Amino acid sequence: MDFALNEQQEMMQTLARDFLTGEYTDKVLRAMAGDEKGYTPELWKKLAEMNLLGLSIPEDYGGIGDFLDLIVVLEEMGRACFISPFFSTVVLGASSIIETGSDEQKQKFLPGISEGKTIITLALAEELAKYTPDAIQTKATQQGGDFVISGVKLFVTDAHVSDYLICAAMTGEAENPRERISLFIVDINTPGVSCKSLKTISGDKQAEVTFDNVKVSGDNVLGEIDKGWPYAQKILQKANVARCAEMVGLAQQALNITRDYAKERIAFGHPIGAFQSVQHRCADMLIDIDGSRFATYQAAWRINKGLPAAREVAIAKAWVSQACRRVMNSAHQVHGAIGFTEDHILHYYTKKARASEFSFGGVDYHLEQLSTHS
Amino acid sequence: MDFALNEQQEMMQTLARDFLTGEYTDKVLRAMAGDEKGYTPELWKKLAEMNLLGLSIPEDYGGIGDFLDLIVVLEEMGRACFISPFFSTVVLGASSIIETGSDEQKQKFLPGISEGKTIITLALAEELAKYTPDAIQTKATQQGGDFVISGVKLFVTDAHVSDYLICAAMTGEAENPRERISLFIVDINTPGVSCKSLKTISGDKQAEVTFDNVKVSGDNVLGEIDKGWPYAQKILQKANVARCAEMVGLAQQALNITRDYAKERIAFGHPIGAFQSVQHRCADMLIDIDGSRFATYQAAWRINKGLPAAREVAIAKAWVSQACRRVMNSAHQVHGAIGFTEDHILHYYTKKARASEFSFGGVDYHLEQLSTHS
Amino acid sequence: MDFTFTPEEEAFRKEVAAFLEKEVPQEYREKRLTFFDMSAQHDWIQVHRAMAEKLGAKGWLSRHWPREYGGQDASPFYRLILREELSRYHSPGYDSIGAGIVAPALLLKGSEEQKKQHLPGIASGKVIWCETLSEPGHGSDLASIEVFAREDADCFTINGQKIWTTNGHFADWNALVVRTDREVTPKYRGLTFFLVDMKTPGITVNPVINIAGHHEFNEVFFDDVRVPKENIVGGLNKGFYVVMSLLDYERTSDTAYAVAGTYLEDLAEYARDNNLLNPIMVNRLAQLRADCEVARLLHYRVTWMQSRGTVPNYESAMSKMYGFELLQRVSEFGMELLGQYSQLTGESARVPMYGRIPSCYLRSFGHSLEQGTSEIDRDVIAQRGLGLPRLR
Amino acid sequence: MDFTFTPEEEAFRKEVAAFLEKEVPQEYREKRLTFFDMSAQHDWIQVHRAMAEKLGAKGWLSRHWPREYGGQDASPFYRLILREELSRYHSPGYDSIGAGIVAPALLLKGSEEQKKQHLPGIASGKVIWCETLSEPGHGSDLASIEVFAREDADCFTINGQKIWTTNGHFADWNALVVRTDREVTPKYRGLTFFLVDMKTPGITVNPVINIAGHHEFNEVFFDDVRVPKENIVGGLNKGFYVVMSLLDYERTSDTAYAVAGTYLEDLAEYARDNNLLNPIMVNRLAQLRADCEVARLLHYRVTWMQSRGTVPNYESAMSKMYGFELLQRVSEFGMELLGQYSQLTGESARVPMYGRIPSCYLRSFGHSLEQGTSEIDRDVIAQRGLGLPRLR
Repeated sequence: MDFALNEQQEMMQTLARDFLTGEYTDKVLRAMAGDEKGYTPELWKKLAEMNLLGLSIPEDYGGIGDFLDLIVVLEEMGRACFISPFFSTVVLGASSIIETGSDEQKQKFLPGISEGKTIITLALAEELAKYTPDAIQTKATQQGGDFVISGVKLFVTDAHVSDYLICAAMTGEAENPRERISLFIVDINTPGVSCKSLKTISGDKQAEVTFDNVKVSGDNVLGEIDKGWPYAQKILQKANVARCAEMVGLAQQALNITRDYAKERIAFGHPIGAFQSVQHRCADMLIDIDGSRFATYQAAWRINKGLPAAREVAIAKAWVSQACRRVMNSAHQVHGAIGFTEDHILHYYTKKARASEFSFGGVDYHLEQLSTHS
Repeated sequence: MDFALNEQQEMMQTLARDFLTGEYTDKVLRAMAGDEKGYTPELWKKLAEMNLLGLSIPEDYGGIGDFLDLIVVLEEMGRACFISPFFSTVVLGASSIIETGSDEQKQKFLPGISEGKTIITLALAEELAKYTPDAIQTKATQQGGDFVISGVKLFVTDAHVSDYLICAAMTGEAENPRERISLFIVDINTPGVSCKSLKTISGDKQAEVTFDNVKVSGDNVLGEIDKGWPYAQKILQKANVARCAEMVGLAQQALNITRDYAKERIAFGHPIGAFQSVQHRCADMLIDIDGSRFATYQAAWRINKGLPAAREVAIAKAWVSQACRRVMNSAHQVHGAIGFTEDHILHYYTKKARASEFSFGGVDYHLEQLSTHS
Repeated sequence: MDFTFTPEEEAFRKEVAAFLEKEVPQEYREKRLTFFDMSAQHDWIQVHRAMAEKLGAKGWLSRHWPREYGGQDASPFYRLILREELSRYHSPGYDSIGAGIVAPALLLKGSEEQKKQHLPGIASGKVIWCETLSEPGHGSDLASIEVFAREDADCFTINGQKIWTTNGHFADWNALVVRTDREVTPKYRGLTFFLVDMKTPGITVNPVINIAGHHEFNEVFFDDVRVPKENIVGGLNKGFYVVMSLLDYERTSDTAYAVAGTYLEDLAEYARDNNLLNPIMVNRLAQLRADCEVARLLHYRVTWMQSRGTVPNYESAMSKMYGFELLQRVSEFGMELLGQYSQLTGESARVPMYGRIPSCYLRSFGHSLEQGTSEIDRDVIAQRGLGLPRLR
Repeated sequence: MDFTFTPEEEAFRKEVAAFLEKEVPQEYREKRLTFFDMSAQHDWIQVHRAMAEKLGAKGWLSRHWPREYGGQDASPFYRLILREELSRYHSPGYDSIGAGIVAPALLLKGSEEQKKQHLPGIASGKVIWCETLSEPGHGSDLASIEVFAREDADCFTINGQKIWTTNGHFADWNALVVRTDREVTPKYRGLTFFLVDMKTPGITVNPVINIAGHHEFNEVFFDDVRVPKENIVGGLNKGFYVVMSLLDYERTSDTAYAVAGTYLEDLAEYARDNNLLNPIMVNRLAQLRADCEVARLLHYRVTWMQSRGTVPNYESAMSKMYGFELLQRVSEFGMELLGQYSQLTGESARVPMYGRIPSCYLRSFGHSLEQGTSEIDRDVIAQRGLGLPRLR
C-alpha cells in the first residue's frame, strides 16, 4: 500500500503546476472560457514541447509516461481550470488508438498527437446522452471495402477544432447491443461530416456532429468489426477517471481559495474562518477532497496496471461527482456574495465541475454500474 | 387561513398535558415500556373518566369532540411518550367502527370504548408488512350466514389486551385486490383466534394473530362485503395522521429537553448551546418540528372536514417521519454520552418515534402514494 | 384552525389569474421564467415596469395597506395570493423592494410626510425602489458600515461605495443606510436610514453581473450626494432599528416557496413528457413535493401571524431560509434530471426548457445568501426561537 | 503508488482467515455480530478473552511492534489486516483498548520498566485493559477533569468518580487520567496519567447500560485508591500530552470502516435473498458501497502514514469520523430496508437477522460520540488540516 506519488509523477506534477501557474492566469482562463476555439496554437505548441501531449502514449510512438502520469497532470489542469482540447486529444483520442489501434494506425496518429499536430476526439453519445451500447443508433454499412456512416452524435467535445473523430457506430445486427458496435477513425474533412456547436455554461466546447453518408475505408476501422464496445468501455473507464482527476483538482483549488478567504475576511470582529459553521464546512470539504483523490487514484492505478477496474471507476465517478458538488456549494456559501459574481474566479470552477460530472455518465448511472459490479 | 387551536382544542390540550404531566411520570413510562400489558386498569379508568377514550366518537354514542381534538391529544401523548392501548382503541378501533359500522354496531361498540370497557384493535398487515390490498391473503369464506376466517396477521398492536379485533380479509375473487376485501369485527375469544407477542425495541405491544377457521356471524361484517378496502384506506389515513401527531409530540419534547440541556451543560467554559454547531442543529430541529406540526394538522384538518386528504396524509407521514428522525439524531448528538444510556429518558422517545414512523407504511411507501396523488 | 382561503380570497385569486392569463407576455409564460431569472430577459425592465403599473392600477399592490394610505385594510394573504399567482403565471411586475420591503417599513417607521410622499408611487407601480445596505468590505455585518454622511446645513452629504444593490440600474429611489457617527460605541448606534432619489447628482451605478450572467446587482458610488434631512427615516443615528424591521419584512416577503413549487411542477411535466422519470427520480420528485408543501405552510404561518397583527420573529427567518434552500434543491434536481443536457445554455442548439435549468441552477447559489445568509438565519432561529445563548 | 497489499500481507490475511474459519464460535458467525454488538452476547467476556489469548499465542497482536518488545517490526498493515479479518469473521478477541491504544501509547511514552511490565501481557492477549478519561460533569473537555490524586509518600491516592469506562467490568488494568494539581493554569497542565491495577482496593465498578441494552460502559468510583508513583506515564502533571498521543492512536485504531463494510454486505445479502431490493434501495445500497470504499481508503491512508513513520494528524480524525458516521448511515439503511420488521428484538418471534438491525441501529447513536464527538473531529480537521484560526 503506497499513497505517495513516485519521482516521475512528482516531476510531472511540478512541471504541469509551474507551467499552468505561469501561463494559465485568471486572465487567460477568462479569455479561453469565452473563446470559440478554447485554446491558442501557441499554448498547444508549448504543451507539445513539454511532451505533455504525449502523456500515456508509448515511447515508440513519441510519447512519455503512463496513464497515472496523465492523471497527475489532469489534476493539475483541474486546479488551473484549464480549458483546451487536451482532454479530447490525449484522453479520448490517444487512449482510443492506444487501446484499439493496429501498429500502422498507431504509427499514423500517435506521433502526430504528441507533436501537437493532430487534434482528435471521440464521438460516442447520441440523443439520449447515454453511455450504453444500446444508445448508439448511428449506422455504418459495409460497401465493399468501405463503410458508409450515417447518424447524429452529440456532446462531441472539441469537434470544432479536431482533425479526426473516433466514431462508434452499429455495424452488425446482433440483438445484444454489445456485439454490434464498431469504432472508426474519421477525418473531419471527409464529405458528409458536419459540426454544429453546442453552447455550454462552462466554456466546455461541445458539438453536435452529423454523419451523412460518410464514406470511410476499411483501414479506418479501429480494432475488430462488431467488437468495438469492449474497447469503448475501456476508453470510457479512462475518460471517467480522467474526469475525476479534473474534479479533484477543481475542488482542491476551490478549497484553497476558500480557506484563504476564510482566514482573511473579517465579519463580526473575527476572521470568518474562526466561526464553527465555516470550520465545519471547510472540514467537510477537505474530507470530500481527500476521499475523492484516493478513489480517483485507486481506479487510475488499477487501469494503469491493467487490472479490472470497472467497480473502482464506478465508485470514483459516483463519489467524486457528489463530493465535488458539495465542495463547490460550500465554497460559494463561505465566499458569500463576492463568489456569486462573474468577476470572481470561483464560478469557472463550479461550472467546469458540473461539466466534468455529467460527462460520460452521471452519478446514478455510475451507481447502477457499481451495482452490477458488486 | 388559521393556524391556531380553537378554545375546545386548547382545553383538550391543557387537559391532556396536565393529566399526563401529573400521572405519566418518567417512572411510569419506564414501567409501562417494560410491562407486558403496557397499561394499568387504573390509568385506563382515568382516561375514561376524562372522556378521552370517547374522543372523535359521536356524542350519540357517548363520545366527545372530533378528529382534530383527538389529534391535539395525541400530540400531547407523544410529548409524554405515552404507552397504552389508546391508539389502538381510539384511533384504529373506534375510527373503523365510526367509518364503517351500522347504527347497531356503533351502539354495540362505541359506548363501551368511550366508557373504557372495550379495548379493540386493527388486524390488517400480514407477512409482507405492507398496507396495500394485495398484501391481504387472509381469507374469509362464506358458509350460510357465517364467515370462516383463516390467515395470519402481523403487527397487530395491543392484540394481547384487546377484546375485539377488526380483521381485513379477502372475501371475493375479484382480480383487482381493491374489490375483494371485507372488514370483520371479531371477538378475541372466538375459537380459533390465537395471539403471539412480538417483542419490539420501543415497548410498543405488537402481536402475531392467527385465525384458524374462525367462525363469525354475518352481523360481524363492517360495511359492505367486498367493499372494505376504501374503508380501510380512510382508517389508514387517520391512523397515519395520528402517528404523525405522536411524532410531533415526541420530537417537540426531545427538542425541549435538548434545549434545556444545551443551556445548562458547560463545556470548554461555555454552555454548549452557545456553540454554533449546537445552535444550528437546534435551529434545524425547530424547523423540522414546526414543519411537521403544520403538515400534520393540515392533513388532520382535511380529514376532519371530510375533504380529500390522500395527498396531504402522504406528505405528512413521509415528511414528519424523516423530520422526527433528524430531530432524534440531533437530540442524541447534543446530549452526548449521557443521552446514550438507558437511564436517560431520551431513548424512549427515539424508539417510539421509529415505531410510529414504520407503523402503517414507511417513508418510501408514502412518497409513492404521494406520486400517485400529485 | 383552517387550512383554506376564504371565498373572497379565492375569488381574488381567480381575478388575478384571469388578469395574468391575458396580460403576461407570452414569451415569459412559454419560457416559464421565475422571479429569479426573468431579469435576464432583454426586455425585462420595460415589461416589469409596465406590469407593475397595471398591478398598481388594479390596486393590488396596496390592497393590504391601511385605507388612509390607499389600501383596503385587506389581510396580508391578498399580497401572498398575488405573489403566488405572479409566480404561477411567470409574471414580472412585483417590486419586491418597493412594495415588499420599503412600503411596510415606511408604514411602520416613516413620518406622515414620508408616507404621503412615497406610498402612492409604490402603490401605483410607477416608482421602483432599490435598497443599499452592503459595502465591499462587509456584507452581513451592519455595524461595520463605513460609507459616511456628513451633516451639512439642511442636508447630509454622502460619500463612498456601496454594493449588491439589486435593481440599482433602473430604480427611481433608494433606501439607504450609512454612517453618521464614527465615534459612538456600539457602532451600530451611528447609522442613519435615508431615502434617496436616484437622480440626485453624484450617484454612479455600475453593473455587477452574477454567475448566471444576469444583471441584478450593482455597485453604487456616492460622490458628494446631498440628501435633505427630511429624508431621514426613524431619526438620526437610529437607522439600525429601521433596518431591523426592514429585514423582518424582507424575510417575510420572499416568494422562494412559490417559485420552488412552480419550478418543480415545470420540471415534473418536462420529465414526464420526456420519459425521464425512473423510480429513483419519482422518489426524489415526491420528496421535493413534500418539501414544497412544508415550505408553503411555513410561509403561510408567517403571513397568518401578520394577519393577526403579530410580528413574526424567528418564524420569518425559518420560512425564508427553508424556502430558499428548497429552491436550491429543486434547482439541483433539475440538473440531475437533465444530465448532460443541463450544460446547454439558452443560446445553444438542442437546449431543453429554453436553457432555464442551468440558469436557475447558477442563480440558486445566491439563494442561501440573500437577505442574510442561511448561517445567520440559523443563528436567529436558535437564539430567538429557542433562547439559546450567544457565545460570550 | 500502490493500492494492493504485498504478497506477504496477502498470505497473512489468508492465514488469519483460515484460523478464524476454525476458531470463531459458530454462533458469532451465524448471527454476524459486529465489534459493536457482540458484547451483548451472554458469553462474550469469556469468548473474548479466549480468542484474545489465541490471537496472542499466534503473535498477531504484537506483530507490528518493535522486535525488542516482542514484535516483528511488521508494518501496521498487519494489524489492519488482522482487524479486517476479525470483522469479516465476526470474531471478538481484539482488545481495542489494550492492544489498540495503550500499547502504542506505552511504546511512545512509557518508561522502559513500564514497557517491560505491561507489553507482554497485552501481546499475549491475557491482560485486558480499560481507559478512563471522562467524568460525569464533563466529557470531551479534558481540562476540567476533577478527580484528584493526592501525593502520599511513594504513592498517589485517588478519590472521585469516572464514567464511560468501556470494559471496566472485567478489565485487568486501567489507563487513567486524573488531576494532580488544582492550582495551575492552564488547567490541562495539572493532569497526570496513571496505570492502575483494577484489583487495587477501593475501586468500585457499576454498569452503565446503553440504549441498545448492551453493557459496555461503566462508572468507576475511586475511594482512597493508592497507585505507586512508578505507574505514572510521561511524568507528573504531564498527563495531557500522554492523552493527546493516546487519542491519536484511538482515532487511528478504529475499525468502523471495516464493520460498516461487513455489515452492509450482510444487509445486501439479506435484501437480495428476501426481494427487498427495489430500484431505490439498489441506488442507496450502491451509494453506501461507494462510501465504504472511500472510508477504507481514508483509513488506509492513515495506516500508510504510520507505516512510513509519519504521525497522522487531522487525517486520523477524518478517517475515524467518516467511518463512524458511515456506520450510522449503514445502520439506518438496515432500518429502512426492514421497515416494520426493524422493530423486532432478538427475542421476538418473526425477527429477521437475529434482531441485529435494531441492535446495530441503537448502538449507532454512540458512534458519532466515541473517541471525541464528530464536532470535535471537524474542529480538528479545520484547524489542523486547514490552519483555520480558533475563535478568539
